[in-house]
Amino acid sequence: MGLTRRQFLTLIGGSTGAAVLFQACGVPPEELLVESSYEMPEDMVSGLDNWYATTDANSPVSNGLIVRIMEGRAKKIEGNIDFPINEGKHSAVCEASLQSLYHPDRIKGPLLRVGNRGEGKFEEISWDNAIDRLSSELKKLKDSGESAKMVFATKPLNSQINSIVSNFTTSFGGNHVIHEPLEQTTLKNAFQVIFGDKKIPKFDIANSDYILSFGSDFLSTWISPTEYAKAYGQFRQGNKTRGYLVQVESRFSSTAANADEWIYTKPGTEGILALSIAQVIISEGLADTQIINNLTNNDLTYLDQFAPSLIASKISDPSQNTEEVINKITKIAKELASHNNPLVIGGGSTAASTNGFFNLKNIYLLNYLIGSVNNKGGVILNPDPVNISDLRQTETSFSDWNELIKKMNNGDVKILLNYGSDPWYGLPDSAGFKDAIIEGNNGISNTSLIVSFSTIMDDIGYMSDLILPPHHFLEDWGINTPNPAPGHEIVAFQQPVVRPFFENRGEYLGTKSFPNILLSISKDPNLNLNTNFEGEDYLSIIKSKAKNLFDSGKGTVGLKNTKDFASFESFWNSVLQHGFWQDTNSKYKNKKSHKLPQFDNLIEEPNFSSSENPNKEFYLIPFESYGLRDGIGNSSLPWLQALPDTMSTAVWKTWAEINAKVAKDMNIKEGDIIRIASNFGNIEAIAYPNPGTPTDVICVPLGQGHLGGGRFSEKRGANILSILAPLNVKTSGALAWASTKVNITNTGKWRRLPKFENDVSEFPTDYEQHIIKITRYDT
Amino acid sequence: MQEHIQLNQKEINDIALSSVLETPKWWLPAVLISFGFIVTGLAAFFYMVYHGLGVTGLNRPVFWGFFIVNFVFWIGISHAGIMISAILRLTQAEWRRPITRAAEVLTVFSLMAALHTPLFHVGRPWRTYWVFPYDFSRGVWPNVRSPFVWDPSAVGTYLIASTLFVIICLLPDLAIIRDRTTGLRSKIYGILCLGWRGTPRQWKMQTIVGILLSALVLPVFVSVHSIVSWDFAVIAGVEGWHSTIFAPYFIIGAIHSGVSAVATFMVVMMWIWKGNDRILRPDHLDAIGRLLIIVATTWFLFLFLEIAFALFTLERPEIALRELQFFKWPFSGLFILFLLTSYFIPVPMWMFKNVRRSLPLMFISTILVNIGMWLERFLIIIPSLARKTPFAFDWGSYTPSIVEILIVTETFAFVIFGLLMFSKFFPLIPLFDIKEGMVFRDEIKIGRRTVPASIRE
Amino acid sequence: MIPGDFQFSKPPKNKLILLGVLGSIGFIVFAVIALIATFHISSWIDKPIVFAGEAPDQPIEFPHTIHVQELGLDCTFCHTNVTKGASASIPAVNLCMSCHTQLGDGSTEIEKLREIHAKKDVIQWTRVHRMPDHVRFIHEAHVKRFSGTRLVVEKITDSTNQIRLTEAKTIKAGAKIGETLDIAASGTCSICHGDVSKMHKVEQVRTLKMSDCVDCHRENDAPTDCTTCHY
Amino acid sequence: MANPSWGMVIDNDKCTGCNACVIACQSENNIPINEEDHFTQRRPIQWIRIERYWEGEFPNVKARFIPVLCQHCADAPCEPVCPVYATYHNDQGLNVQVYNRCIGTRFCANGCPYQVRHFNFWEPEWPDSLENQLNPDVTVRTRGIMEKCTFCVQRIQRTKRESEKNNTSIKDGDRQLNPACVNGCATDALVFGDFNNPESKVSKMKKKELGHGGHGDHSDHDGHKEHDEKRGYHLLEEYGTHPSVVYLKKVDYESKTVEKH
Repeated sequence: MGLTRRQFLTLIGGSTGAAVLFQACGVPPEELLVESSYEMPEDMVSGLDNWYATTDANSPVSNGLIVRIMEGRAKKIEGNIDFPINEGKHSAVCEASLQSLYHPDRIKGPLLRVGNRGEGKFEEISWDNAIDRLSSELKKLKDSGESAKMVFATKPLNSQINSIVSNFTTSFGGNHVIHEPLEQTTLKNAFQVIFGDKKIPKFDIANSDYILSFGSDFLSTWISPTEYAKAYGQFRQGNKTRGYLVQVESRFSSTAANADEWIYTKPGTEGILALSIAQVIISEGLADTQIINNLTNNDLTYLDQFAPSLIASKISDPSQNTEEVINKITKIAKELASHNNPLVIGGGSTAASTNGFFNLKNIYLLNYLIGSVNNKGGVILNPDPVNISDLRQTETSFSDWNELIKKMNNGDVKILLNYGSDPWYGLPDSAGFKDAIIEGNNGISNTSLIVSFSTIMDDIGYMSDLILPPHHFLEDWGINTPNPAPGHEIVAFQQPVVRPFFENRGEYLGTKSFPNILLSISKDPNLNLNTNFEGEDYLSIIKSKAKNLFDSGKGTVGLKNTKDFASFESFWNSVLQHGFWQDTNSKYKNKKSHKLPQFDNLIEEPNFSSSENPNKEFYLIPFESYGLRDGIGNSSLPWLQALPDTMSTAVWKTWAEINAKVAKDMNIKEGDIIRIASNFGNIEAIAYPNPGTPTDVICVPLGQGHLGGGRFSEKRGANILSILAPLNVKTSGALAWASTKVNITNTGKWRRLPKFENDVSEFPTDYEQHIIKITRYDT
Repeated sequence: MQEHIQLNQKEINDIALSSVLETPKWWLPAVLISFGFIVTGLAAFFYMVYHGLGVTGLNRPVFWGFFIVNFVFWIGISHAGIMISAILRLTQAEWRRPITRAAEVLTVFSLMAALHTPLFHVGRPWRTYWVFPYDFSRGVWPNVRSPFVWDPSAVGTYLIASTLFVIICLLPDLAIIRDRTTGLRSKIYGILCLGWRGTPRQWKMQTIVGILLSALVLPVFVSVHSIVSWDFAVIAGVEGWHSTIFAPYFIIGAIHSGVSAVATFMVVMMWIWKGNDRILRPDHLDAIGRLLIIVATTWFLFLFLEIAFALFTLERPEIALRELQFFKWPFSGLFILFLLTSYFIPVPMWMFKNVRRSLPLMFISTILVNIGMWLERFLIIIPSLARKTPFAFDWGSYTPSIVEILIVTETFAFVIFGLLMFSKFFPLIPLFDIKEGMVFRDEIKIGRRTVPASIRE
Repeated sequence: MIPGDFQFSKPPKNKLILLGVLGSIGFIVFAVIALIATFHISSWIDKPIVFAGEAPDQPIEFPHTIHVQELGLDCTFCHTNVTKGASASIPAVNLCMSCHTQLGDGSTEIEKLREIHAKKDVIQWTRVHRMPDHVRFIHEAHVKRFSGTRLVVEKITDSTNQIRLTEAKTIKAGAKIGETLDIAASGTCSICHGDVSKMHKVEQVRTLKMSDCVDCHRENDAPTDCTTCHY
Repeated sequence: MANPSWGMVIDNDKCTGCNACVIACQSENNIPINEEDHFTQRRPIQWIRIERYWEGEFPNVKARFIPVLCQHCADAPCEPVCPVYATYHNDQGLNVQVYNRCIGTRFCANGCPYQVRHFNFWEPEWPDSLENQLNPDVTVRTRGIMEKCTFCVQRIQRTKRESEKNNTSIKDGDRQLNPACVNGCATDALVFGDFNNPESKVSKMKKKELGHGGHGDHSDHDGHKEHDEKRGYHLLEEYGTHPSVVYLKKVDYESKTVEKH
């Protein structure tokens, strides 16, 4: 027959009616071709898949990951089962990093600003050109003797990258600063004071039988949620007795929802509650006398002003029954003291009121009072990491940024480099960073060059003059000492599991490894930098670190001892295969020098910024949702944008949690767009009334309101960080992000809140009531 | 009581054939307008096929919407034809004679409208043929447990039977037209009437076929709407659907809406064809009105029973559904409208003889019934799905989109278009039947009064 | 029954019969054409092949005849993955060049190949055998199932898509009915792909429609559960 | 050996409602991106979802989380109503959805009391390079068809193939076998395995928590029993669907202060 299928198709396609139908069933043109590749590497064979172990060395908590590679593309990310921190589990954020690798708006090559700053107009330039521009600017600065006017901002990094950046910056003479919207400076300062060490300890949730948690939403976002959630599973049903979880928080977070008991306190008064619990324990003599004496200056009436009856009304909502609160506090104190393996943790919004340090200090001191430090089911301190990579040594707090912004306005910052952080998005408007970048003191910004190492056009990238896109973490090498460690030393390795996605764009375009960019600049003879890197390129630095590990002869890789490896090569291969090295024998050693502090015996009240109408004001509590977290990087990924929030199931937008009864009184219903106004600005958000939010609190998630970030995050929702008051936490200088008070007005506009839960007029309850209730009695 | 109007055969022929032999002025515009709606509807359909069902208002709990409502509605309307022709023929109700043709034709076109609605409804219309047992190679056959496989067979059988009915009754009339036209038209009618010459044998066969078909089609008549009701009733998971009385409830509802539609159609015929009032007389409407009172009241009993049975168990999801159906806006408004239009307004109206014999009032009341019955299907399907599961988390609601409305309009336009086209080429009043009625015409005595035989039942 | 209504005369009998016969034949022809057309169009829509014997042109003419028949290369020499995974894999340009750096000077087709290799380019072959996205066909499982099986030659027909014939042909030219044969590993390919060694241009010999797969599965007691291929 | 009967045990007491399973599922099964409009139109596709229920009001408020996915019922209401056999029960206890057979009547979606069937109202789209992440083992669905949780049948098939190749039996709790959600669940609230294998973890849990291995009757449950009460139940047991997913009840305490109300 002389008619081929293609002709047949054309014939049929002639009629339009059929064309509509066949459009749905036709063979896509790309499937009519099959490709012979130039070479066929092992992982390129179609139909075969491989799993490679790696980690995300750039994220604050490195989870061991395995990545499924098929035909040269990463297909799926799962947890590394052997990795002692996440034990085969992974969070939504890890899983979704696939989308940042293949993001349609990922920056494909170096970009140079062509329009005005902030206009968002860029043109592509070659890498040589881009690096030349940067190094010549640096040289100009150095030649004029103003090296100190270079600032390198990064997100908090535990990895080798941190030391490379620090090394680079120091040898140039500039400043390395850290930015993180919800910083943990206060928490670490508290650890320093109480445990004598800034490292985050391991919280042995799995073996605990009673957890008292203050403000830390550890099941969804706080520090290392995957690890904690894994342990929580054990805590609930894995042990002989089911653990009991008490959550003290000003917001009904997902941890509060999962807790057996949720206690609401006014924001910032958690420390007072902790002291009250301590008072009960001490006055009833439920703890070891020696410890009590150490903590209270041998004075049993030391904390008497914190007796539950005296502080109950101070910490609770007026609608709550004071007597009930007193009973609750007493009950918790007694239970805490009577359990074998209790644990007290705190953080989150607790640390973010102006008295955050006071709160955290007294909260964590409870651990000493009940004797759960370095005990099973308690706070387990981590050993010092092996000396191969600098832990997050660089620390800057919000007050440092205030100084920096002042400098920027005065023209003392000429070059701002940025990697991974986004101060444009993450700093409150009131801090003045935005003005400093756009206007400065005299209408023209004094910061002449902003360089951003962004994979995607994020907000700071939008404002940059030069964008140098780095590799994705799945395309690059890396090494990391996780913080918190799992109670012993561990080093996680990151290897490129896929070829750089844009490598076929040619030699002069595409992405480059971020550390390698710095290394190549540092080698510029004109700059004459005195760096002391242990290798020519990033890989050789990492290898030299691995060599150190191999030479130390300690620890294991997989099931094999480091000692037993015949050569470094076999050690290196095994490390890459398993993704990490660890030394389970290295435990925390008691430091003699550390002196335990005492409980504060003066009430330190939190300060709040006032709002326009003090009679109708709410406490504003920004929070991280499980998917978007602080919104830097994550909000550009459609999976995370579309991931229902735990409590509200809301997606894609900025919503405001408000108590249902209060909302009804204010005539606000779901979907009403409300204006949230502090003295420092206002934003609009969609109201989500619910029965769980406390009556005097408004909770708004972070993550939206970006200038840039690609098609999925641009101009979507509002940025709650922008209206925060520029208050500091006392002593630590961190941003007190939970100490703003706001007024709420209904704008009269309405739009359907995009959320997974369908629309129901009343709040759904589980009518089947598949819950086993156990009556507890006071002990 | 109305007197007999004795018509001679020429008068009957003139009146009944006027629509065929002459074209009224309004005919062409009416055809064009309805055709315009059909084209718009089909365009909307192709738009929907191209973009996916996302262009409708359907969503996660409410997977069935206007299309299924409309499907059930047209199946319901189609029950008029058999009710009027078959049942009344078997029960020898004389007053049926002038309206049988109209009822049967309405049945055929509404069935066609109903049959192409599922095509709009499914996600991949180009694959709909898979519900027919045709697949000889893959060995994958339709699932005979599914009511969606029963539906096409039942409705298909019903369509074939009704079409046969129409054709059988048309034969003598076509022969009359054949003999009153010339040229090509005459030839075409000649072919269509299958060589009818009015011999006694032909008359005998035609009568026997009519009676046989009436008897044979009755089980189909019962099965069609029963099966449609099982589209819903087989699903245990949907409150408000899993009811054992759905089959008779749906059938009686179908008769309610179908007979009302025939009455509406009759009134329209009486209005637009002059002289019709000498054949289609108010006493026919009177008779239909009385029949409707019975049907409507029976139907209302079923409605009451359905709700009573459902609430009897006092299950939480069921109560939630009824709460939505009866008390929550907009369903509460629709429910009140439904009760008023389908029962509480028309039935009291029909109680009065003056109303039953008044064309405008009958027109309004029967149209109301069909609005009400459309709403009934809507109120059965949508709220039940909106409160489908006991998981309150997943409850939802539904608003139709413009595309759905256009496509639903298309089915109405299709039926009107079909009737218009039919009326142009075939007599809507069965000549032979009326003549037969003249022959059988009788007056009977009820007590002291002598009444026309047309209401003798 | 009303005289005067109808004035039609009786037509001649032979005319009636003629009309009836013509009418019935016409109806049957229409029905058959409609059925066939429906079946063909519907089955064609997303299927790989409509008419057998369609051999597309390739960017580089690759004669399987030379490579398989004359040089005696095994299928798995180039399609390496066929015994390991789902896909049979198309050989990389490098593999071709492992021979053709030396062999085949002067052929225009080989010059094309060398040019592509020099540019480190890829070859875009026109696909001959295509499974739609909703079908998971695992080469490895099929090769494993058929290699080493014994079968009795039952019938020999001319049609190329008769499974037993192609098997027989591959194994032994001129096999007789009733003869028992073993299928070698490389022989299994021709069960579906036909005798590629004799093809100058590769063509599809089996329809590879679902019925084709299902028939073979039934014949060989392979699972016919939908999830075997569709998920 | 008897055919496997795949099933899952979900411990509501461990579920924190974090939604990690949702992303794991989306990544494994080529689920189209749920755009904002899809949520406002109430058409997002999530094969597994976390239902959140409120209990009480502030300050004595609680929230419950129930992960809901296809229950792979032994007597599935969705199966008999499909006119074309696009959904049926296979010999491994899976409720199969054959995408290429589905014509989109959505009858099954009405039949399913768990609301776990999702319809592709729009043609699924992955902008540009995002297509690179698509799993080649899973069919990309077109508009107009139903889809739902398959217990990651592609993983089951692959593991089965591998084990046949190596002449080994399928290991219980094999991560290659587990559905993506099970691997992703940080708290191990989801456990997957073969109910026909008495040694498997799910069988043991079912036996312990549901008792007599069958479909338990908890109609007499009055809500005030001891902790050692069996926790197992089936979701919407009253519909008689005999699901392959066993839920374990949440344990909750009633403290004295709450009792006063």
